[in-house]
Amino acid sequence: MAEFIDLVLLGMLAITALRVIFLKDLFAVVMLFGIYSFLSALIFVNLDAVDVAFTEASVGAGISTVLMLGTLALTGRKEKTSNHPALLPLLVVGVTGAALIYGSLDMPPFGDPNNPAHQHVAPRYIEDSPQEIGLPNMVTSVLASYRAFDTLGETAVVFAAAIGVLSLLGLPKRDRQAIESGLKSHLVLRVVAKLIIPLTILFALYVQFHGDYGPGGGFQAGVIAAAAIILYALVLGLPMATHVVQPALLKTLAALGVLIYAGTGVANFFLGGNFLDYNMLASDPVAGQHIGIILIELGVGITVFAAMLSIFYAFAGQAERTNIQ
Amino acid sequence: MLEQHFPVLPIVLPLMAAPICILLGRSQLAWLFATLISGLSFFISVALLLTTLDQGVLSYALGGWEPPWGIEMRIDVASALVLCVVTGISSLVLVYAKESIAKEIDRSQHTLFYAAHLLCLTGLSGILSTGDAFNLFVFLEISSLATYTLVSLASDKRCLTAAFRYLVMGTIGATFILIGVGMMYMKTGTLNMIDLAARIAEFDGNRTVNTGLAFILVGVSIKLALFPLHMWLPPAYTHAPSAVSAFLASTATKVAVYVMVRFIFTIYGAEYVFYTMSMDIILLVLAIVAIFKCSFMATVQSNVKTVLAFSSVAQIGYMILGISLVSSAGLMAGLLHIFNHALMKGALFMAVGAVFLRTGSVDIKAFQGLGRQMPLTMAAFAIAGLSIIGVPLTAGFVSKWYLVTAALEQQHWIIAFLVLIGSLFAIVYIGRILEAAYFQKPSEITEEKDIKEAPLLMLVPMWILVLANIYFGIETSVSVSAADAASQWLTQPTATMGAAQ
Amino acid sequence: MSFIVDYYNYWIVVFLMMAGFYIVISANNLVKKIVGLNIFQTSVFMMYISIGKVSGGSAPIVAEGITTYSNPLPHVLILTAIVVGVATTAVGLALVVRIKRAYGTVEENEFEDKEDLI
Amino acid sequence: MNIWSALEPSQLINLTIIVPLIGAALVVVLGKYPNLRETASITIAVILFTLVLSIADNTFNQVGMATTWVTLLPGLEIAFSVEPLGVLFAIVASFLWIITTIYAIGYMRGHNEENQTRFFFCFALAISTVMAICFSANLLTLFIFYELLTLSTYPLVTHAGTDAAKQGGRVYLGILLSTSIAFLLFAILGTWVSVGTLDFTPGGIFTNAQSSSFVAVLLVLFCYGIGKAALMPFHRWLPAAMVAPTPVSALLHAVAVVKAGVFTILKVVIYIFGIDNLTEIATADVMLYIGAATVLLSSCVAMTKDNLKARLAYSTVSQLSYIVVGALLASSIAAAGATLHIVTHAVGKITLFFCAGAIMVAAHKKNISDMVGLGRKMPLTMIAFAVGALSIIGLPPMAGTWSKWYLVVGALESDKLIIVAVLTISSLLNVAYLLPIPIKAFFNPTDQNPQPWSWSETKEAPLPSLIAITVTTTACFVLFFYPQPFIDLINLIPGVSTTMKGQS
Repeated sequence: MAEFIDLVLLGMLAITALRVIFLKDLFAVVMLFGIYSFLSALIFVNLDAVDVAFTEASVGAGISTVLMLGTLALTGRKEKTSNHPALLPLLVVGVTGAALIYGSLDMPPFGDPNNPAHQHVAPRYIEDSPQEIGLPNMVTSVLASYRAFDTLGETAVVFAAAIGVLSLLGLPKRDRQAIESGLKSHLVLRVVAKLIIPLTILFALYVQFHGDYGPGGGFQAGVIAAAAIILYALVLGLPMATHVVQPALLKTLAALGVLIYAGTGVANFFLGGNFLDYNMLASDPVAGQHIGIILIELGVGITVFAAMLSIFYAFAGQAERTNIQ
Repeated sequence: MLEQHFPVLPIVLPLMAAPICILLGRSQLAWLFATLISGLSFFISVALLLTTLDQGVLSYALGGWEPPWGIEMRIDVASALVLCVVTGISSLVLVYAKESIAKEIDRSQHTLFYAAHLLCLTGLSGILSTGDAFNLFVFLEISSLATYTLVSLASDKRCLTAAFRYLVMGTIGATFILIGVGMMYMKTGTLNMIDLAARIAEFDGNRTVNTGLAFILVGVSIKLALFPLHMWLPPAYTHAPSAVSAFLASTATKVAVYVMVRFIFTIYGAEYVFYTMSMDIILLVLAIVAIFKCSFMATVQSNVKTVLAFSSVAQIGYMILGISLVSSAGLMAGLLHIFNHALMKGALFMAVGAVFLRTGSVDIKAFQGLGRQMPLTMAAFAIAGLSIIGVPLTAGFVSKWYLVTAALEQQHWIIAFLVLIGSLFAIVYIGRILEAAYFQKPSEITEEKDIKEAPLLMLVPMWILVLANIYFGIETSVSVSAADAASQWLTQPTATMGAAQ
Repeated sequence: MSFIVDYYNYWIVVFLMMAGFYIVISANNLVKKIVGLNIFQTSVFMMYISIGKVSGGSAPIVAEGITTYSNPLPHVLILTAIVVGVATTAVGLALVVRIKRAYGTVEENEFEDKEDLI
Repeated sequence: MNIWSALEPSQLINLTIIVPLIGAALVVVLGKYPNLRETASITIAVILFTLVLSIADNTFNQVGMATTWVTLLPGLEIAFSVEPLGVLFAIVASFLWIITTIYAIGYMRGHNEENQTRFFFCFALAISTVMAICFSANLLTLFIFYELLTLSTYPLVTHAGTDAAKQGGRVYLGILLSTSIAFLLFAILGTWVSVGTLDFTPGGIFTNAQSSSFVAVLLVLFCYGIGKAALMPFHRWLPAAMVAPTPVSALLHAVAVVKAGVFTILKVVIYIFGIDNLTEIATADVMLYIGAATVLLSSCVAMTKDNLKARLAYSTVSQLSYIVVGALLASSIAAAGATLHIVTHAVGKITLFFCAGAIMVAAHKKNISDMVGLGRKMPLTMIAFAVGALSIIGLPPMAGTWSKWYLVVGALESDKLIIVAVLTISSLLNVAYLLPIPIKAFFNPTDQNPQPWSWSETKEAPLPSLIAITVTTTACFVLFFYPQPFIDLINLIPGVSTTMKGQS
């Protein structure tokens, strides 16, 4: 059954991808990409990767699509027909694809429990992590402890992206005179938004702190919290949003998040452990792991929230500026 | 007490310094802080190099989880050597940057510049230190994202298209690496490099493993701008702010070369890559073509930064050539050239940046008559340029000597000859600029203005690099023995490498 | 037949990857390039998650009565990779916005015609 | 004669290299005071000459001298040691440096040249590198200073800063650097990889371990790699460098550059290949005939040139190949002739260039056709020119006689009658392109056509120039009657002798 669902979803993905190639209307392209993202999130669920699905849905279908739409608002939604022949790209793609198919011929069978990937390294995560780390969600254990350095890197990437976008687009000025948002006049929207936003933030907090037990964690929480503010900005206008969460504060928050994460790692130096070795944070190693994971997830959450929101602000500020002109 | 944590400090220090720079908020403070942190990283790297020369390899288990379950920092002589180059150049560039970006980057973005620079340094240090294939990808992306930002900070609008092209190519390259790492993972179940090496050795002619290698090599080739995947590099280096060009040209592609060395020699094993897959022939041909094509391109450009950018692609050809010679001597020559080329290109780009600061142009016309107006800057350019050409008593000569010797030892007479012929192009493209500077009357760009010598903060780092060019051209024992030790270490049988913990 | 059952997943994923890759290198519009890049990367993520699947397994969260779990390691890797992807997308799109402002167009051939990129 | 006997003999080598550098520094420091600057130049030149004489004295007394600076690469050092061939070249170069400096003072001031400080600075640098070349103990050291010589003379060639000067400089630098990097460095690396040493060793360093075809290829690479020896077809830089001021031409052609080239060839043949082994190398004959062809061809080209300096340049190309031919004849006596030709050609050619420069300064004439009747206005100069020409041709009682004599005897000894013929024909060609100049200057009536200058303005060259000319002209005579010190020195070179084999 799972294989059948998988096949159907993959088929739908293929159709979506093909449509994207041939469509000239960029708005539709972006929408299709959002669909693509959602479909792949479904596949991730089907393949037992719930955390990944959660992230893909919030990031791919959420943030990425919003940013793309924001860009389209500034650059126009029609793609001009290209006039240079697509032969070379086809050739490159053909060769690359052929190489991949060739490579797939010796791949371990899909889903076989005897695959090398399931025999080496991973068994320890599955068998020992609940005892070593004390968390039921193995993905969180691996993410936040065994491979916490990757996650630190990931936080740094988000921070780097925020710096990049800020340097390119700049943050909107807070004290700009408020402009009426087109959506503000829609009563239904306004009411629904006001209802949803507190719930969303609550949900974000739940995801943040429940990530140890179920799917979720700092990254997803940060994105969801940012989404709440983004929704607020969309409905009530950017100036209102920047009154609530100030851009300058976001910069500080993004920096602080990284520092919390790295600081947690460095603190272990002075307790006699290696970088990011949480065992030393409490007398009991498992408790230490727990404290460490909560701290670093907090760092991730703060940075992601601040970075995502400031990236959105930057894009929205551009759109605003264009509107004024 | 901190000594045991040295392997991770060159990553963690700049990583923490980057947000602090943002929090500091003031350009001057951020500059001072970033420079200090970078300098500190440099000293730690030197300490690491000395330790590894002594002990061989340093392993550091992050989170206290022993590899392969946790991520391992694994520093051997090769990584420590390149780490020294990267942190050293970074420190000098930061000193240099203060005056340089004052002109080229908007004031409000100075702290962002320092933060991005430190993040780039974080990424590069991470790539060099890590012993985990996926972790390498993460750090690669940190450095890349920071790099796109740095390139796009320039005031010339062409930097935007250059950065975009760089971003697309860079992401394709990174994704290829990701595909390759995935293929390795599915066959071995591990991501730790040493563990991978031991497990890959069991496969012989496995199609998935072969394809994984191919994707990794192509991906890394994009990152290191191997001909014909180099087209992103000249625009990026040309239009980036001068301090960024100086930093990237002497570090970013070098680190990518290091990644290639790491994958070929540590993970897959030279035997597998070169004998089973015959990659040496492909690399060799591409390297030779790169040397000739891009050296030639360098001779016909009028923008001096473009000249240097094409020259960089050609010089990368020399490094790859050394690797593709399939010998310890060849690898050593490649690694040595990583080191020496960083010294030359850093100094050259710094000199060009100083010229831009004073004349507002980097066209060859702006250089006319500068020999008299900016004597110290042009003298620095001249000496570093002679080093690129490979004139004796400069670092460039030493590289070339070892490269040709390595080729001759393998009986590759024609290749050795081609390497020497290739360096003749350098005479032309460096010679043109020097002739303009010393034997031509000032052009309309420089004529009217009262052009002064570059400020001290730019001259000092520039001349440190120039003197290093001469020092390492005469007193070669340090650089050569380090490169030699690195190549010995990398070319030893994989089994012993894993044993030496 | 078992051959196909073993590999169909990878092959379709390869097709998706190449579709994305094709968009990246052939598209003229910079926004579409970024979309292509995302499709390319998302497909690679699917390859990783496919590696982690164990037939009959369930999500790697400890639960009563479940003995077979899918491999959590690829999930962790892809979580990181997704974040890297969105970060790249954000910077890329910001560049597109700036390019539009500087050149007045986001069609690659149009600004290539205007001035040489080098 | 040894006034530096108080010093450790090996220190003398360091001093010969460092003293000109000090001179260069002094020139820069005193740049604002031309008189002091020139005094410094001459003083340093004289000191250097005495140093070289001390080294020569030590060499005659069989005192070994060697010094090592740094280890550049494992097993390869920047090292110096003294051997007779180097001493001979050092004597010539350091002596002529004094004379050239004196001459240059007159010329540069007479011409009101700009950038005189840079000129004298580079001049001193060049002589420093020449000293290093003379005493190099291995090929790498020689190569390094060979390259530095090219670089330090480049600003001299482009001195004028005109487009023609820049073009000339480009050709100069282009050919010299290209050949040295592409061929010479390649040959050195090949030697290093296959033999494992680059030290100059009497009798050569190649053993039976190297295949003969490999050694043959190396010989070709060396001959062409040493572009300063101007073997055709890589001779173009020499005429191109004629745009330089005349003292530079004199320095390039007689003292430093070209002589460094042929010196290197001799050194490689004697100490890397070994004269006796040359007969076994297949390409030695090929290169020999290329040398012979260069001798004849460039003489023919010289005849077509009306510009005096261009004619002299091609004459130099031709004369250099005498030395190459002598080196490759595989005969000890020919090698002696080649070595002696370094000396005799130096004094002869420098005289000719000095005269050309004097004519330029005093009468502003470049072309030979304009010099008709000039002998009456500038008698001393033209007499000196005639003496120099006779010496180049090789007629007694001039110095050139001896070197040609030994070359011909050497050719006979190795049964290469073609070479004997070439040398003879070449001498006749020399007569044809050199002698008409003084003859027309003295015996033809003054050209009555209207000229852009007036004859009444023309007078003899400035005094410093005349002094220099007189000295070198005298040397042409003296070396005919008293060549013994040089011949003694040559006989000290291992494998080289002025006596026939079998004679004692």
